[in-house]
Amino acid sequence: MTPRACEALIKLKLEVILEAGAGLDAGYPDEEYSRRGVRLGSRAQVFEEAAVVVQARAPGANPDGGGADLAALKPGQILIGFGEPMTALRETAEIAQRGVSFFAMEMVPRITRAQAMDALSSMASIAGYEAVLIGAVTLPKLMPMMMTAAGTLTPAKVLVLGAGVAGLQAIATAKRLGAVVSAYDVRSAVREQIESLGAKFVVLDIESAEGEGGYAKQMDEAYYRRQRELLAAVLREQDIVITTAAVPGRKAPILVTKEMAEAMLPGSVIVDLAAERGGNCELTQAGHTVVHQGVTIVGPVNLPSRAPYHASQMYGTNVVNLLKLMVNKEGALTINLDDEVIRGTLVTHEGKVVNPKVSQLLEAGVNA
Amino acid sequence: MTPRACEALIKLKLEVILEAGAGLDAGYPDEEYSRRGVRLGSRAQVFEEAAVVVQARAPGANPDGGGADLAALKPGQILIGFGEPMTALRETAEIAQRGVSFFAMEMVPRITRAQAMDALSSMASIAGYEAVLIGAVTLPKLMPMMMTAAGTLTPAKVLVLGAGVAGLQAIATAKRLGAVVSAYDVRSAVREQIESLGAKFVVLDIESAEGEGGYAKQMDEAYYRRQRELLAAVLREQDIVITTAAVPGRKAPILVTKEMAEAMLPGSVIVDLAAERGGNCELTQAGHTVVHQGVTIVGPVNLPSRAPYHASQMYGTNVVNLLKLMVNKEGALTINLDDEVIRGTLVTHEGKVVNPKVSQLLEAGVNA
Amino acid sequence: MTLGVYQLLYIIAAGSFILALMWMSSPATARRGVLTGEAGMLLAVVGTLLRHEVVNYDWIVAGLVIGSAIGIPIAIWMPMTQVPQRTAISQACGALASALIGTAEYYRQKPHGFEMGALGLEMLLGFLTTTASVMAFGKLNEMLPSRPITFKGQNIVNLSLLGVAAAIVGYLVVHPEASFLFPIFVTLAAVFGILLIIPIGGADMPTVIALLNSYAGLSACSMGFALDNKLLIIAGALDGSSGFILSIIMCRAMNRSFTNVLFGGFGQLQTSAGGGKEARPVRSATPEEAAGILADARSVVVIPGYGMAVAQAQHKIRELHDVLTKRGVEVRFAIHPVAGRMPGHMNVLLAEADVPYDKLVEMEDINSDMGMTDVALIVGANDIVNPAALNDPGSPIAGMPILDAYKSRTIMIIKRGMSAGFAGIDNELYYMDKTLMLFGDAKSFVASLVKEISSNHD
Amino acid sequence: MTLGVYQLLYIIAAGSFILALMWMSSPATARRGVLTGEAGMLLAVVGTLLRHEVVNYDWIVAGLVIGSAIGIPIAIWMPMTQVPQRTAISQACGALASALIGTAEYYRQKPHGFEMGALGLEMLLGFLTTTASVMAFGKLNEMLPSRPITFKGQNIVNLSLLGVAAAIVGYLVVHPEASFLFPIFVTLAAVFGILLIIPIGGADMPTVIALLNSYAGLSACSMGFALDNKLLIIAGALDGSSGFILSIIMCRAMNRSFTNVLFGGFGQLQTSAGGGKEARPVRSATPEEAAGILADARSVVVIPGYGMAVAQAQHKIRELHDVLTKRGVEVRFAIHPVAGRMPGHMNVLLAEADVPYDKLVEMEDINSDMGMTDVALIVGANDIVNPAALNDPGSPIAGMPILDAYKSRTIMIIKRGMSAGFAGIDNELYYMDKTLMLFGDAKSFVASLVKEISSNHD
Amino acid sequence: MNLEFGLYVFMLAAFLGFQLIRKVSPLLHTPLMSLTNAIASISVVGAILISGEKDASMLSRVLGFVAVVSATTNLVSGYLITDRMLKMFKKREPARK
Amino acid sequence: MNLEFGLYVFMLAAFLGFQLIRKVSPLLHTPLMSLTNAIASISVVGAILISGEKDASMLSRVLGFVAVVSATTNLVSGYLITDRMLKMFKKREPARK
Ligand SMILES: NC(=O)c1ccc[n+]([C@@H]2O[C@H](COP(=O)([O-])OP(=O)(O)OC[C@H]3O[C@@H](n4cnc5c(N)ncnc54)[C@H](OP(=O)(O)O)[C@@H]3O)[C@@H](O)[C@H]2O)c1
Ligand SMILES: NC(=O)c1ccc[n+]([C@@H]2O[C@H](COP(=O)([O-])OP(=O)(O)OC[C@H]3O[C@@H](n4cnc5c(N)ncnc54)[C@H](OP(=O)(O)O)[C@@H]3O)[C@@H](O)[C@H]2O)c1
Ligand SMILES: NC(=O)c1ccc[n+]([C@@H]2O[C@H](COP(=O)([O-])OP(=O)(O)OC[C@H]3O[C@@H](n4cnc5c(N)ncnc54)[C@H](O)[C@@H]3O)[C@@H](O)[C@H]2O)c1
Ligand SMILES: NC(=O)c1ccc[n+]([C@@H]2O[C@H](COP(=O)([O-])OP(=O)(O)OC[C@H]3O[C@@H](n4cnc5c(N)ncnc54)[C@H](O)[C@@H]3O)[C@@H](O)[C@H]2O)c1
Repeated sequence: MTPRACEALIKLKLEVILEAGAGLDAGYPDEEYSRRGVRLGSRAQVFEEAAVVVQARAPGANPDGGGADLAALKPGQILIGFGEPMTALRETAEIAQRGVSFFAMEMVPRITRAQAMDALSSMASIAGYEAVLIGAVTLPKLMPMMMTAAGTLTPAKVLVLGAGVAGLQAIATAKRLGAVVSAYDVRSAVREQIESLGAKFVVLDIESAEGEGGYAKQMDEAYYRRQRELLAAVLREQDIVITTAAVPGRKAPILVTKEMAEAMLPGSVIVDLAAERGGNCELTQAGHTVVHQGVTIVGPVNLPSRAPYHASQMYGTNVVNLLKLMVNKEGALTINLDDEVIRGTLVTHEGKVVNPKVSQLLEAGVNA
Repeated sequence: MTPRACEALIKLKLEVILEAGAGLDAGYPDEEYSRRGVRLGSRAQVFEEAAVVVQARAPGANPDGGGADLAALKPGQILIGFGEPMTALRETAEIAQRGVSFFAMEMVPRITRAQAMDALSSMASIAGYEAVLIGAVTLPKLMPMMMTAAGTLTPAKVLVLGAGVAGLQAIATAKRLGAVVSAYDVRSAVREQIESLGAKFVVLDIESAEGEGGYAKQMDEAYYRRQRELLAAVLREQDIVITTAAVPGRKAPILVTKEMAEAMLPGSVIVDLAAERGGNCELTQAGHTVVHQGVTIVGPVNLPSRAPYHASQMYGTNVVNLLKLMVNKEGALTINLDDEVIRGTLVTHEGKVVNPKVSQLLEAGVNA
Repeated sequence: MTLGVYQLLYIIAAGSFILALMWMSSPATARRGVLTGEAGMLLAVVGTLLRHEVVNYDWIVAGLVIGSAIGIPIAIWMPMTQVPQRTAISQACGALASALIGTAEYYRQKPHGFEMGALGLEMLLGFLTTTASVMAFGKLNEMLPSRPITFKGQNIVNLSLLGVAAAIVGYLVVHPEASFLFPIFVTLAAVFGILLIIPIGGADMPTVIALLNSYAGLSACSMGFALDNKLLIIAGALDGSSGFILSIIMCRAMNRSFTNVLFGGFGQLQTSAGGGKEARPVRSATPEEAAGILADARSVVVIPGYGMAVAQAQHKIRELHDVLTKRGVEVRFAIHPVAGRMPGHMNVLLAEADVPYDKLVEMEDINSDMGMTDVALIVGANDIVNPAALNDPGSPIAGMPILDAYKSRTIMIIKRGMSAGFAGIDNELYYMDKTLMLFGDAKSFVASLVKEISSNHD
Repeated sequence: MTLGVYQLLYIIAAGSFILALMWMSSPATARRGVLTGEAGMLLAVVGTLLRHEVVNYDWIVAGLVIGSAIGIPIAIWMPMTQVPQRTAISQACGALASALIGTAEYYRQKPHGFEMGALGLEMLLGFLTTTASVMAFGKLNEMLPSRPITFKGQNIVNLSLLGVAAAIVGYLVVHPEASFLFPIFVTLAAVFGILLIIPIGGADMPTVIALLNSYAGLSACSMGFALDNKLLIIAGALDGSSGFILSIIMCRAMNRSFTNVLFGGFGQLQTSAGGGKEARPVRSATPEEAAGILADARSVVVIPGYGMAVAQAQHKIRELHDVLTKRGVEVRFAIHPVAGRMPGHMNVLLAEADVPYDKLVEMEDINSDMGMTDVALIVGANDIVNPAALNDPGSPIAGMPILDAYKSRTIMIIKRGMSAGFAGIDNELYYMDKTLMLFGDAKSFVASLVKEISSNHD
Repeated sequence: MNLEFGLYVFMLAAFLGFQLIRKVSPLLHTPLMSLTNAIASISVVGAILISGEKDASMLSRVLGFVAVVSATTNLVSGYLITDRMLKMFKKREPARK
Repeated sequence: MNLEFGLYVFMLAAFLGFQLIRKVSPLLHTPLMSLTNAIASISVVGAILISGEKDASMLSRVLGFVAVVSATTNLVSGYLITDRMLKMFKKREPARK
């Protein structure tokens, strides 16, 4: 939450308590907050006193401090944050048990009206940008073309696999740096979007796979195999490959196998944005950089934290916009379950897991 | 030396021996060389057999392995490489004593004809580019402006101090990434050049200081103080400051003092390309990243090594072009002292230090 | 080897007409051209009056006075928008004069041979142009149906009519005394004039009038041959050729085929693409028209959307910004937070095209200015300016903030057709009275705008 | 009311000359123009031979044969570089013919009044042009000193000479029998021709020749008045006016004042930025002219330099690339390794303007194509195309590889003035015959090129 | 002789008309149309000659009179309206720049 | 009558010459100069008339002969060289499109 976001909340007639020093890493000193009327306190104080607790990483998404936070939650409290409710099922169930109303930011429905709360898109934007920077820094070449007295440096070739929000941002950033950019996505509908950024769409000879709400749907293994074969040829010419392919709630598909990576140019780089979900490359190790036969595979986690200033700004705005839906003119909180956005985002409420997908998964988990 | 550069040498009827594995880090495997007719050998073998030894960092510029190399040099041998002859006086004197003809790449005269051999420019280009990447990665913000559903991200402000080759390249790269770029240089003549890249020239109210051959000349302390005062105001608004100011053969001038850095925005970044020569920022520690009161000061050394593939390509081309001046049609070596480029670059020859500036410094050193 | 006064005046008059046309072909000297043309005409009239053949002034003076009495009001009170109509009716008068003179001359002399031929051509062109001009006037004034009327065998009928008229002239050349043929000839020429215009649509009328102009000139030229008058030959020939070229140029500028106008009958209208829904009328405009509005605006807000990205029109848009700014028009860019298909989509493209950051305005800031904006130029955007987001709670985009383009004084929307945007819904904005649809690919349409503004508005 | 054969032929000949000039004014149709001109001349000669006044053919045929025998070798063996000289000497012949015909006519008829006046003008212009053309030939061939020779009171001497000659004509108009005056008149005219050229420098000679051309045309025109020959009047007048305009245009293109050429004696050149060095003439062109050449080219190589960066002309250049490419012109960019002021300077700017990478060609690759390139368009580059790097070992840039722009068929150089580049040296390229200097800021000049090509060449 | 003359003049004038208009700005199409229309009213010369003749028949005279009236109408309105149109261009001029 | 005629024709032709050349491409300056020079050799018509006359004096005849020779020289070399010049342009032409 940036000072400005807190200010916006205060304008909504809410009182804001902030854990002291929480904004420091992102470049927001405590004074900025207190100057705007934010009360500072310890983490415990925050959990103790607040009706709404806003976190970036709620217990489900925070293996380190999540447990402690979980314990500090009080019934009737509202919790807002990323919480991976579809995978961190245990934490989610526990949050429900504690009687907390948990709004998981990743569940914001992908409808037009909810774009202002869509923190996934915000974070994906930053991730796409940062991925290119990582690629550029790692690559033993320069990105742009340069014709100099010491010879001509050819421009780097960048391939983006998966042109969702992050992928598109990666395309734009790589184009900016002067690379020759191409991109591929299973949803052939994004071809126009890729071209609208001046990049080339790589045509593989397999059919499209667009699911509901803009997310790609899960495809069968034969499909992925065919895709990999065709991709291998394209990969061999690239300097940087940025993979962003994801299918919501599942492990990321493997797009680049070990063999495919080995066939790439020595010195080339793979930046795998799906690292947190198992990676699009077989060799990816989340949080680590692997060099395999001359090819560097970077598996960054929590990329938005590399641009904490802007990430906080965007996330803060998203949360404020969500809270606006729950606060009436007098600053009182209400959870209006008729609102599509509220209903979609709310995972646990009044002691129960209310999101149908999550409860399905929970039941499946109990059965298994 | 890239495989292609070696090929060019072989075309000049020279025989080429390469230390095995030398190209690996830059992405050039040994096979690439041997396929082109290059003989591979150990480092010792290279020094033993070659009439011309080409290095990136000759003993003067290589504190780690330089001593060993120095010992391996043989009288009559030609040595080509960066060797910091103006500062590494001891090594230079020793090279002279060993009867080696040493061509220091940093001494290539800045005349039009010598542009093809001007490795300083080549390396500065890469350094300027890499500096921006470092800045971008370090900065807790995104560089470009983005107007999104989660608010508008303002573009980063980048200030480049010293618009020589590296500075100009930094300007160009930062512009590419979408930053708002301004630049400052003591030589007011570069104003047009800065503007020719679409950046703003920061006008400080002090007079110009252009010396001979395009290098800035050394100014007195009063001058630098005044410069710092005026700069301080500009610095306060910047997100990234890239300093490249250098005066040849001397310690780099301090442009950003401790106080000035402290007054900068929290989260802002200084990338000091002059780190190797003492730094343009008082807080710079060469080879280290310092965080001081929220401001990150990066003091990178040997930046070109971050893009070894292209750096090798450029350096190789430069060296080949220099060697072309010394090789006649039959592949025999001659050192033609009438050639301005040869004369300028040659530091030690036939047992003596022949470069007047270096020998002056040597004498001064002996006297002191 | 000497010149009479009137001959000298004629020569000067001819020179004046040439200078008039020459000066008229550039805006800077155009008015000088008209004045010169007027002076030339005055000299021609004065010179003629001075000729010793002319002895009876009463009828002439009466004619001149009455003519002026009719002409001046027409010129002064005719609204500017009706210039083509005015020209048509004035044309009819001129051509009628020519035709009547031919008639008089025929009955006076019954000449034969070359002179009769010239006279015949004069009258043919004169009568034809008279009726054709009246028809054109009717179509332009919508007193006649302005849509093209075609029937089977039209061309054959027209051609045979013309053939018969020509044959009569041929016969008269040899037997000038066969005056019973004369009324038939006159009728044929007049009917031919009508038939010529019937198959041509109202939109082509200005071009047709230019062409009829040329005919009138040729008629005067033939008169010159018949009466042995050099001034008539020169002025007529100048007029004939320049009118002809002008009509060709106008055809090209209006994107219609000259042969179609010449032979008529192909002026079909395109039907708009309203999909399955009941088609609602929209107003569309050409690049020329849109350019005129933009060039005269004081403030323009450009609203780019996904269509700009698809068309990769960002560079052209920057050019448009440049030419308008150079004219003193204030141009700003309103960037909607979700314009395009990714966060910052417009930013990356406009930055690439080097649009200065300070020209990009956020939604909240620009919306308050929208009411004072002369033109909102929407380039390939749709959902982000759709008022349904504000007005229609049932709409899929309800609740999304929009750029209030609907508040601006004029709205121009560049898109390829009437299809919907990302949200798949129709847009009320398109049907507003102050909206002009500019149909075309964003890149090429903006390019035409730039070209038009930079070449015709400076 | 009928035409003789020769009259018809004359009319056709006159039409041919008009078409010849019309077609000649665009490169695409120029050859057709010449052929038409030749045909016209043939018709004129044949027509004349057919006239019943002409009865003695032997002298004529002999004359024609001898004339061709002299003319053909001149045309075939004269090196192309000496076209101005050739034109000068051929001019002298034509003018001499005109003068001699006048002389013969004078002695034959001793006419008075208008005819004598026309004859006098014919002879004055004829003799004057004859001697002036010979002088111009001498100066161009450097048989005479090519620098301008001026003396005090030059204008007074010239004018009084002309005045006396005119007075003699005036006297002869009234007293044609005073033939003793005739030789004096001829001498005066001839001397005047010489004096006219003396004060004009060699560099202005091409313009002077165009002007003399115009005089020769007017002489033929006067002859037409004297002999009552319409063809002579038309051809002479066409020639007179087009020659006159041509000389004005050429003056403008070569950056010199027309009045100076007309009255001579001020033949100073502006001093080029070569410092103390002797000033040299360059040819410059307007955006319209340059646009015409670019639009008609098959292949264009754009050579950007530091000036493009200073002017920030990269976006305009991409537009130029776009409009030319759309016309089917092959456009490539030749990037010199040290163009601009930093490595990759051109790359970053052209990438910003979205010029496709595959349009950028390295120096080594493009140099071999340069000889087959129609136009090398140099935009604010200087040192990197300076042939001194190859030819002059003493030059500060000796040894630097350059882009071989000098090999291309036409060279156009956009820069603001004649000032030097980074290396501070003059550039031979600017003074080549096939070079056109396009003076102006690169951004605005390229913008005018784009505008011109897109509006007038489609 | 007359025919020869006429043909020369016609040819030259026709070429000239063509050359003059060839490159006109589209802005001027309408005024130019109006101007050429006004020039076509040169037939007033013929009308005057016909009706002013000494021994003109009544037919000639009436036809001539009508011709003078209509040609004059064309002439006057043609020139005036062209002028009016161009004045409007002028008016916009000063406001610009 | 003759003078009137001459003046008309002169005026028209002079205007026409001006209009035709006004916008010529600078590439064509030299060939055009050469062509107008060749057209000036129309004086060959006068020369033929003078020297071909039935009862021409010796003086006329000689002058006429010299005039024919020089005008023909001008004519022939003028056209040929213009053509040669343009052929050099032409060579590039066919390669187009
Ligand atoms: N920014 C984001 O992060 C993001 C992400 C996902 C979705 N969205 C959604 O995308 C939409 C963005 O709105 P928008 O107004 O920018 O786009 P839009 O509503 O999709 O409308 C684009 C319009 O451009 C026209 N067009 C397409 N190609 C064109 C061309 N070549 N030339 C001219 N016109 C062309 C289309 O009409 P014709 O076919 O008739 O030409 C279309 O109506 C919003 O609904 C937003 O919610 C945004
Ligand atoms: N690339 C590098 O790394 C580097 C580094 C340092 C030095 N250099 C040197 O820089 C030079 C580069 O050659 P170059 O040909 O690119 O540049 P140049 O030789 O410096 O010539 C640039 C020309 O552009 C013209 N110009 C300047 N501003 C203009 C404007 N706004 N519009 C139109 N023209 C303009 C100038 O002429 P007017 O003033 O008459 O307009 C000037 O002659 C070489 O000598 C090279 O050695 C290169
Ligand atoms: N309607 C809205 O308001 C709204 C809001 C945000 C996003 N969206 C849209 O939703 C879509 C998805 O966004 P996201 O970034 O969250 O997606 P994501 O992170 O779920 O997936 C990233 C991309 O990977 C692709 N992908 C999946 N499997 C793949 C495979 N095997 N090979 C190649 N590519 C594969 C997907 O198609 C997707 O484009 C985007 O098109 C975006 O525009 C819409
Ligand atoms: N003629 C040639 O062929 C040629 C070749 C290469 C470079 N050059 C020129 O040489 C010049 C210097 O190049 P470089 O990059 O090696 O320079 P450098 O590395 O020596 O210095 C970098 C820059 O710092 C500036 N500087 C020095 N002290 C400063 C201070 N106190 N404050 C601010 N700025 C200060 C200098 O002016 C210079 O621009 C450039 O202009 C370049 O174009 C010319």
